[in-house]
Amino acid sequence: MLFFSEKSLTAWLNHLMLDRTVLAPVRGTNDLVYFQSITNSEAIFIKSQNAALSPKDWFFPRSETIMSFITKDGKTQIIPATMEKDAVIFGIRPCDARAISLIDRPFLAEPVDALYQERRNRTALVGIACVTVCQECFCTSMGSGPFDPGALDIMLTPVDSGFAVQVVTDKGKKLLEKAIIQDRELTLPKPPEVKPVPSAGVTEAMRRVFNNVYWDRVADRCIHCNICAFVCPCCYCFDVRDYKGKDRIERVRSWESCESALFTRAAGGHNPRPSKGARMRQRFAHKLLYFPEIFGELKCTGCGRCVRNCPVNIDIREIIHDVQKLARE
Amino acid sequence: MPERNALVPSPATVRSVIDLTPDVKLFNVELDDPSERDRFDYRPGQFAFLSAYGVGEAPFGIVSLASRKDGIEFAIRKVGTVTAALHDLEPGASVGIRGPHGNSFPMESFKGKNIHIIGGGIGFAPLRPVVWYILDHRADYGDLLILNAARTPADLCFASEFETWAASPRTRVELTVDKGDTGWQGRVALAPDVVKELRLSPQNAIAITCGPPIMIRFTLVRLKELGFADDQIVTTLEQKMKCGIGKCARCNVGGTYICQDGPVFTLAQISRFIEQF
Amino acid sequence: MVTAYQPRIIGFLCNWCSYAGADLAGTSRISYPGNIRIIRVPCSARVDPLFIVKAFQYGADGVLVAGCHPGDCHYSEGNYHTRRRLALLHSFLDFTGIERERVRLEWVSASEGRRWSQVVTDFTAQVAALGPRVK
Amino acid sequence: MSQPIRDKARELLQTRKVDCVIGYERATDGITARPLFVYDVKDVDRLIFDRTCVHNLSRYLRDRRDRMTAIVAKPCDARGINMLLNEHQLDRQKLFIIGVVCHGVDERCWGQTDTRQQARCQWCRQHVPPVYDFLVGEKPAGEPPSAGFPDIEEFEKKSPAERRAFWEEQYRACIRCNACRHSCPGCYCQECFAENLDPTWIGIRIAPAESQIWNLVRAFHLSGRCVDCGACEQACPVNIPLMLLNRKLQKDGIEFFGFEPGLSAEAVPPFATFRKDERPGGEG
Repeated sequence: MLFFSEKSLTAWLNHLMLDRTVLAPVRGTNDLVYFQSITNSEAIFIKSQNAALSPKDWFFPRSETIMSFITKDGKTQIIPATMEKDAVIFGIRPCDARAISLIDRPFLAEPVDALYQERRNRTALVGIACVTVCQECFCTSMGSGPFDPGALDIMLTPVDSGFAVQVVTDKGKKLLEKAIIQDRELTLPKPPEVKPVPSAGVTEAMRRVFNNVYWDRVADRCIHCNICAFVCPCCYCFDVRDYKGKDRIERVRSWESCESALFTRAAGGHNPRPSKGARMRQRFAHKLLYFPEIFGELKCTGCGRCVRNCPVNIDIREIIHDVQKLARE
Repeated sequence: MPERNALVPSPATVRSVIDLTPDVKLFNVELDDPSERDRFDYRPGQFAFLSAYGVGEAPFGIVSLASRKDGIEFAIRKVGTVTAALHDLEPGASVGIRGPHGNSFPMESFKGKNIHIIGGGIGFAPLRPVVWYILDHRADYGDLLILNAARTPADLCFASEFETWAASPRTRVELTVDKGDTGWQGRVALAPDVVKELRLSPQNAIAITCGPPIMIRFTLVRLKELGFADDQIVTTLEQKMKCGIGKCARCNVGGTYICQDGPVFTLAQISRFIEQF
Repeated sequence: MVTAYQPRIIGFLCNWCSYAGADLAGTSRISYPGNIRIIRVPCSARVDPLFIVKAFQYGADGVLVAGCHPGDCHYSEGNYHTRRRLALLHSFLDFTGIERERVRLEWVSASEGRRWSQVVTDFTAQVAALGPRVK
Repeated sequence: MSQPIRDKARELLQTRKVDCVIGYERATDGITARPLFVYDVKDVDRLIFDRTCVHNLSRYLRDRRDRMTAIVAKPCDARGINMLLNEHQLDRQKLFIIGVVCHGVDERCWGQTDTRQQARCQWCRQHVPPVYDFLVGEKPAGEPPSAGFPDIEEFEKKSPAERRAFWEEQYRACIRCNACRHSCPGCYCQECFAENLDPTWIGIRIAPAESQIWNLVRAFHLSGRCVDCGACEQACPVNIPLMLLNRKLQKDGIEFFGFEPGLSAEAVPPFATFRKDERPGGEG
């Protein structure tokens, strides 16, 4: 089995940094762990639980210029944004990697979002298995798991004084060319226990309880802030608007949330989804009903961020339980 | 060089701007790159995004017909920031076009049928290419009834074309307004009531209706009273959109994306939506 | 030679007193630094703190708000409200690192052309001394 | 303290005095609390009150202005109600306030038992709700000490450069989810300046410059209105110390105008009035 000593891993990362952007979990503002571009592997902080925000931000930034308009003598030139150098995301967890593979479904469907596609093609995912999990994790019920290499290029599993290396894709293989890896006997840790949720058949259950007053009752306490969508590793709703700069106009895309009252409010004021209950339902229906209908998979990876961060404890695990229960009644 | 980004518009130039009503302007736009002009093939009912550089872009139904090869036309009502910016444009101004997007009216399957076109206010705009298409292929279709409704006579879109339309064989043009003015001899009635009054026959017919939600709602009621089946009634839906290509996850009604599965739907399809619209 | 740093200053002037005062300064050929860009408002009370924060975002180094002397407000009490609001804003912006010296509230009447030029000269010097806000 | 709240709630619902009681229940982590809307007597036993009940429930009242509603109100929530009454946002006649005596609440850390008391609570002097119809808990004896702001005084000692650096880091952290706004009883504008399109005060771009406008103006719009409940700070997913901004404005509000929000239902907000002879902060 392939083994990476901490020392040779560091050497490898430093080597990658020469010509690539390397993102890794770093202790940042207010002691939260974020994925940040690093220039020195000392900064890496992987001994904690998963990062406060997933590296979704790299492929689908919270805010990005997707194109610029430059007007010269009456005619306007359109310059699409592109990516500078190749990138590696180090220390991504299986659930967050899976989340990105879920965003692929709409963004890489024809007609493709070329900017996203370029970032995807030119970025490698080096994941780290979760040897411990939080009480709000439920990845195993969402098609992933603490040791799931599925959406990764390389999977590292912590063992004594280093990592067990699992090469998942050719991209990962190429990335390791310059790495010093030994082949040795290793005993892998046991995957941690993850509390399951009854996700099986939840899509059909959602269909049944779609018009249930339940959604209004849950929405009672919802303060329709956008935290759940903004911390979600697989929410991808966005807004687009133009910015006038000095010499150019930039078209900017930013995250948006379906929980916001303005999300569907059209110019002129008509809003087809005016109630909190309807918006609450939209969020969960998109994850558990619409997305599965279109792409055949639940749009959730069980990372637990929304559970942890919701100020009023709107808990998707509880909602899945309730929906299943209501559907049976 | 990466693949063309589906969110990037093509540079285009405004050829003409005509006032249709006090708050609706007709824009004729042409793509700057000749090769793009051929690529930009569209069918009645499809829409495209227009960019007012510096303000943003918004989706609009295309009201012209590709086969007439006379530029791409949009009828735009001033309601928000983007439409306001577009209304300020003059011929020669550069804009961006992205599209065409969405499905279209199944003109093929309408062949041989009698067509009733019922449009209200700006809602008539997406129906204009349908009228044009039928006039250009007149022999393929049965009787054509065009009912154009508006708040006031001044708000009737495409008034200048009514005569031409009425002049073509087996074609009737009916106008109605909610509120007349001096000089208006025509009908003063709400569209749904006119539908009832005209006793539109469902016999081998298709009813295509588009307009403000309230008008649609009651028109549908009248049509059903007259015996139209759900799959004989066709309409277009509108929802706030940002991408038009099924990515921004904003325009869905239930699991249906207006931008890709729509905007054209039969009432039969709409009644199967899980979410109320 | 080195050209001295020229601060960018935004002035919100009440239409009835201060704007007339600045006008008088002009017509009486009283000169004052050209760093200030004047925005005329119906009353100093019209100046939403948001305007001031926005001015700083757009790169202003200082913001001057000028209105009628207390008691002289065209709308009888607008400037009393301005006074309360600006007092709080001053201290608040300072707290977030936008030095209080960058914002000033002054009373300038229609007849005080000379005073106006002094206020601007003085404030411009004060802001210049702080240097650019965004370093 | 939970039992008397449950008994009162049951009585209010049974006698049809109200059709909903807004209180707290245990969250799904079994540790923290979450808001609960009780419509049915069978649910009243879910109601709880303890140091984990951090939300400001007065935030929900405007949604139910026209219906008889009972609310569990610790001093912060009661101050929120007064603030909303001052601004004519609520109808007192439609409210039944179950006041609870409070000796401080804890930081809301989901799933964690080892939490400390919220910083603001150690300087709080409002242990008894300033308004209530029914009180739960023992009134503490003796006069409460006057409000102190050592945290603010400490921060004011920093140099302007340090203060700017501190806040700029916070602006970078902000993801503009607006949870601070939505958790606040004071943020009830029909259309927030942040959503105004014409003129666009804040673009959709999630960037430091935009976040600075948001965080500064949000806080300033709450000057003379913020009731020091900490709901915004508890909600913030990136732990921005919003109470530093809010409490600075409270401190100055007391200093300049002698005004503390939410202490009385009849108070006039400081920006709705003035004294001709005053020189707030030496201004004018």
